[in-house]
Amino acid sequence: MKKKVALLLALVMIFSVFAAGCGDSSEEGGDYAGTVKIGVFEPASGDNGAGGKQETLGIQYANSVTPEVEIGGELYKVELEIVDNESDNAKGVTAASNLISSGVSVVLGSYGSAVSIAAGEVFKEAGVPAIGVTCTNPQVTAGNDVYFRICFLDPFQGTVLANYAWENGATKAYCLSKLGDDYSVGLVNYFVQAFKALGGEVVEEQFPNQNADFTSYVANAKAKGCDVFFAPVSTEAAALIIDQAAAQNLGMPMLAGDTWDSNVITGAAQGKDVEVVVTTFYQEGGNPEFDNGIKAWMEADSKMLENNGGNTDLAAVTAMGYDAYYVALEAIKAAGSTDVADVLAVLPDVTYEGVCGQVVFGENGDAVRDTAYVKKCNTETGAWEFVAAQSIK
Amino acid sequence: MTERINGSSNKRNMVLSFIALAALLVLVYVLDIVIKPTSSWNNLMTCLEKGTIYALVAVSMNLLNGFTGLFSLGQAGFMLIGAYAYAVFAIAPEDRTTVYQYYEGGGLIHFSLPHMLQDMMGGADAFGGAIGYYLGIILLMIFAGLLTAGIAFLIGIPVLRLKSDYLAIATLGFAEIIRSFFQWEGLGPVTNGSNVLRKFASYDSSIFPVLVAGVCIAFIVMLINSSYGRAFKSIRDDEIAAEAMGVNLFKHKELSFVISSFFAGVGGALLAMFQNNINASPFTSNMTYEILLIVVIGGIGSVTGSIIGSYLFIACSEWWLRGLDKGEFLGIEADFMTPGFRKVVFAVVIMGIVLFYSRGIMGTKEFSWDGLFNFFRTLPARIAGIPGKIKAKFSAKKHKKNTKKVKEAQ
Amino acid sequence: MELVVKWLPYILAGISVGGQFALIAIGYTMVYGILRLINFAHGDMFMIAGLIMVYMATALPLWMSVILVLIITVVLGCTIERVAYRPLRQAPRMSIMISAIGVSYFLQNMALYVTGGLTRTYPTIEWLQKNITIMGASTKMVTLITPVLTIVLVIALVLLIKRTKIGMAMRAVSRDFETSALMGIDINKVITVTFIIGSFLAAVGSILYFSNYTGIMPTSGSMPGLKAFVAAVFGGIGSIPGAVVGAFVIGICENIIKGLGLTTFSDAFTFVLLIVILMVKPTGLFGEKNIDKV
Amino acid sequence: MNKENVLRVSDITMQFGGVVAVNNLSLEVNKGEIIGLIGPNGAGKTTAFNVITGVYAPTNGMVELNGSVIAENHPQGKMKAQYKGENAGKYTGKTVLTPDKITKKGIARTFQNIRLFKGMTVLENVLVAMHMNMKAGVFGSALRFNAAEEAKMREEAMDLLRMFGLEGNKDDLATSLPYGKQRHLEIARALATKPQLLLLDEPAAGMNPQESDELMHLVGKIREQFDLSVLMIEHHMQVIMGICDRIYVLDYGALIAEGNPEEIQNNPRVIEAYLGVDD
Repeated sequence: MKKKVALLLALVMIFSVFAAGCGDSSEEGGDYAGTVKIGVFEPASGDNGAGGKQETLGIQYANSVTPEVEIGGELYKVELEIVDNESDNAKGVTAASNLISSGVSVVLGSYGSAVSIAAGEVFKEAGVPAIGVTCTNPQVTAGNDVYFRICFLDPFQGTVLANYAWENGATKAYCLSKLGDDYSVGLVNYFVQAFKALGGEVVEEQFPNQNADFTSYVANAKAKGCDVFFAPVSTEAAALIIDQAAAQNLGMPMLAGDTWDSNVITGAAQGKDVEVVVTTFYQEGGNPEFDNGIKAWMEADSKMLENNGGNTDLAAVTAMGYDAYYVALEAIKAAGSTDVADVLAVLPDVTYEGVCGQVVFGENGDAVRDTAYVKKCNTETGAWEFVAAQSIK
Repeated sequence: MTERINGSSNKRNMVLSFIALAALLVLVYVLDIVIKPTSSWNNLMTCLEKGTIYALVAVSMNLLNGFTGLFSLGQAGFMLIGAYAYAVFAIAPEDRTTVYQYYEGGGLIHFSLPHMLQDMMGGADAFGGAIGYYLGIILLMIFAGLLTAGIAFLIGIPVLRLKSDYLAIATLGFAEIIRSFFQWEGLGPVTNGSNVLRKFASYDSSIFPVLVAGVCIAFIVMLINSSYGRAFKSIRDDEIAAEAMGVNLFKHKELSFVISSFFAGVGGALLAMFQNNINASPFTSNMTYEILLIVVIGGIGSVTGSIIGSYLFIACSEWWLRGLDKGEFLGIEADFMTPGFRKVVFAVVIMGIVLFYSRGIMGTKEFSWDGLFNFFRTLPARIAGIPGKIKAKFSAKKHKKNTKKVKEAQ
Repeated sequence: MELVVKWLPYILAGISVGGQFALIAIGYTMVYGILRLINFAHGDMFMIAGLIMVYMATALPLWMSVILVLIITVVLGCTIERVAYRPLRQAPRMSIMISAIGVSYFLQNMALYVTGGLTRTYPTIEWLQKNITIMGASTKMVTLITPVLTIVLVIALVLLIKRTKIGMAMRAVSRDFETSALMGIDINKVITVTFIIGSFLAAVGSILYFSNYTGIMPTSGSMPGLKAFVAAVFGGIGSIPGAVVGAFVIGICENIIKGLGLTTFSDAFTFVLLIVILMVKPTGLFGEKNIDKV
Repeated sequence: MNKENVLRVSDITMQFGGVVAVNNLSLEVNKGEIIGLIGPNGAGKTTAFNVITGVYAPTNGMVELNGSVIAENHPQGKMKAQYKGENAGKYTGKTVLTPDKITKKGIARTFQNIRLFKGMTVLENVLVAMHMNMKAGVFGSALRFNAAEEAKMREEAMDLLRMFGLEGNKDDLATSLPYGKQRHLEIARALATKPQLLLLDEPAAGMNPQESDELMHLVGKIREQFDLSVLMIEHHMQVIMGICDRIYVLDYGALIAEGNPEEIQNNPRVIEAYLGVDD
């Protein structure tokens, strides 16, 4: 009995090795000279699953619009190689090397800075260029020659948010971040720096992983007499916070960064007595052609609609994903090759005019961005309302 | 399991083992050079490295659970200590301001043992420098192990007086406490709080983790086969009888716990190097459960089993079954294969093993050359015997049916 | 007075979450009392109960979903016992515990697959989620309902155990498994009933808990599960009133700790409490001492 | 009584909650003696063994080995009010050695319901009992710096196995042995701890007359060869009467008789305890 099972296991092993080996020689379409692979390194599960899926949607849409690229005068098919990094630093590393070994020319992602930082070393070692879509932590690109990014950075975003809070009369801010989460800890840190510089006071607290009970945090914010609630945490926790804040009558505006620009948040806030303000990369309606196109595309595919959370409200990360795909295509075109080294060599000089504004890589491979959009949730309609475009000099 | 004191075959087996090990190391070395990160075979290297590291941790857990009978669920916590103890002292001073970006002056600690020894022994380009670098890494790993062992010693004093399931839950609790402690902002200047530690010294050849884990596992095996190992096993089999035979329960449990934690700490340090970054959040009880399941798959009480189980587990979860998430597996394409399906299949397989095959792959047996030769020697006979066996089974079934019929008739 | 106003929100939250933990903890404590098994999958079953509600409510009216959730969770609980625990009853303690961990792993991964890794929002039960104000502290109705419902259910359960024949059988089995079997008690029936009660209470707990904290993730069950288990140990495993007291203590202490600003350690506290109680009084508050037979 | 005293048990009472399992038991074992401890089922014989070997701390009383105290206790805490035994004020100290320490001091035992290490081989079972006397530390042992010592241990263990006719089974799993051999292995294992006093808990249980006869001779041989004393619980009267120098009789936890086999056989209280009284 035992031997038979062992034999079976061995057979399975051999088969799967074959499967893995053969998987690479995917059939080449008749019209194309070859295939070029773009890696999508995004979470589809874990804390950042929802955001990761929305970001992937933008990339997938872009791929459906432009599924081919011209390299050296020949037409190549663009294939997406999507891998789930599970929002987990440890799993992310192996997911990244899995992606690299499938022969991608460039990688896009990830939503969530921590995983990007973790996988950065893997990409660096392999010399595979990566383009961060919405990972805003400075550490992603700092000291890493292969990591580029098309979004703004936390020091910028934190300052914008602090300025906004200060200008709207807040003097004492309650800042909540999640233990072990680079993104929220980082953004809170920059917010606190900027807010203190303006003369404000802050109360900082952290909640542990898997925490669902935020009532005490809300109570703390009220008890300490804060007048703005800054909680740039993942949408999963955010939905719970908004719900409990409403139940306890928080009575101060809630402020967050780009992660909260999601229909998860508007869904949670709809019909409740809360005030939610976010900064983000893209304002829905900024490019009607893109908006309508992607909405129609999502409506046509129930799976995609499901990945977007069941409706067609656009998240900024989706638009950013869309832009990132085209930046990658530009790079491949400019390189005239699918080789990672060639793509990496031309990537710093690539420019692209996307739906979220112009992408020009500057210092460290970070895009030069000086504008963030401030949006407020209309709790009656459950939609975002444009407040202002903020920039700092 | 049994050590036979048999001069000639013993010597032959030793020679065979050395040859096999040397061949393995050469193979790893060659593979490491041949396989580029962008090659589709790089998955093999990833699984080899991670599998080796998990093998070490699984064997160390098996020392506790399988050989000493202590159902401890604190392994992830101990790995965390080891990983941090290593990483904190291996970040080059010039990188500290970037890594400890939120702390003034790049945190509290301002040296890196590997980089220091590298400079002392001739710098980055010299051969001596490389030796110094690796010497620093090894010393730091020993430090990581010792620190982990020390903390385990302290935890063990209260915890090891508890009985089976209480012990499990208490160690689980300690692992969680360790995790929140390492994430605490107050320790931030040392541990970087919630943020990732990275840019620390790491190995650059896959041969390093294989060597280190190999030496560690060899030590554990020798320990298990020593008088102390027998004392551990006696505690596992019958605490009261063991005590009546003069085995000091607490001392030996503590010993096993501390040694197991030492290697979990070393494993944590290796894992940190493998990942090139470390933070506390993935070291949850789920990680401990995964290691426990590896031990179960391999066979509780078998070192060989833990090693095989670890490679199988890692290869399945990181490589072979990934197709299940992408909608294409072994040429089968299906709509229900969406992200997460891989894990469901995996969980079903594991439940199957736990329920129907609870002895795991190896049971409590170990690999031995004699066993291997025996297997091949008797293989033809057994294959020849299969038809007969099937026949026998078939006729037995028939017989059962017939008797049933007869009974019914009566 | 000022003190009361300041601490009331925390205590309310603590009582509410404590009541929900209590309902889960009873499942742990009863199963442990009879099978000497830490049912690691219990917390995940609680999460699954929440997910079932999410999917039911999309198609069915709310009252029908609630009833179905209770029934399906009970069936699931019994199935798990039947499939994963019963075959291993003669096996070593460790095997059955590993099986429990395996079931937990399976349930979590199943949930991950079904939900696609996304947080699901719990359907709104208007009555439970409506806002109320107590002495200036605003909270949800469920906060008040939970402790009341918990106490009522516990009293009913204690009566069931003290007064009915099956209750007597349960007490006998938890005292001495083998002798009870020899005395003609149907052990399987007793265990099934235990799982029915445990799963039922977990399902009720999940409705209350997720009405309060409305997001469900595949891992949503593990932390409440662990804490409820600690509560059961704290109160003395096998003791139902003990589990309830333990759950309230943990719920309230945790929120007070958060209120003191020591938020980083609110989870760690639970485990510190566990270890302290295990060191000082391993049998818990209301547990009974067992003597090993040699 | 000028003989050298090995074990002295004084006024031992063992009470579990309100149940008195052993009541005010005193007994002595002198050097070289084989002593029997008999009594009906539930008389508290095994409990007395468990007190002597340190598994239970006595509620009251004292146990001495070669004149040094290995257990001493008096009713404390809650037990103070519940205590039903005698000599309540006699002892004041508290010494509770753990079983392994007592074994190290020279008392070895076997178990009524055989407790061999089931995952280990016959040889390993015996080797475990030698572990406590090993000089090498954990590293020395793991890295085989003590090869000579280990070889000597194996040698000695094999000698013991040979004595019990188990040398052919040395690599078998202990639990795969037939019942009688398992009993022998238990004794061999106990001897491997190099005891001065050997406690045998029903060594002849489940044996036929011929086997128990052999056992009886074996026990005698052990006494000679290992220069030790034996205290044994046994139900086979021909074994007890045939081999013991003196016998203690327990009933309901209390000592009811003491003497040589002949005296015991004719003691009316013993007969009454075993056969009951006709009303």
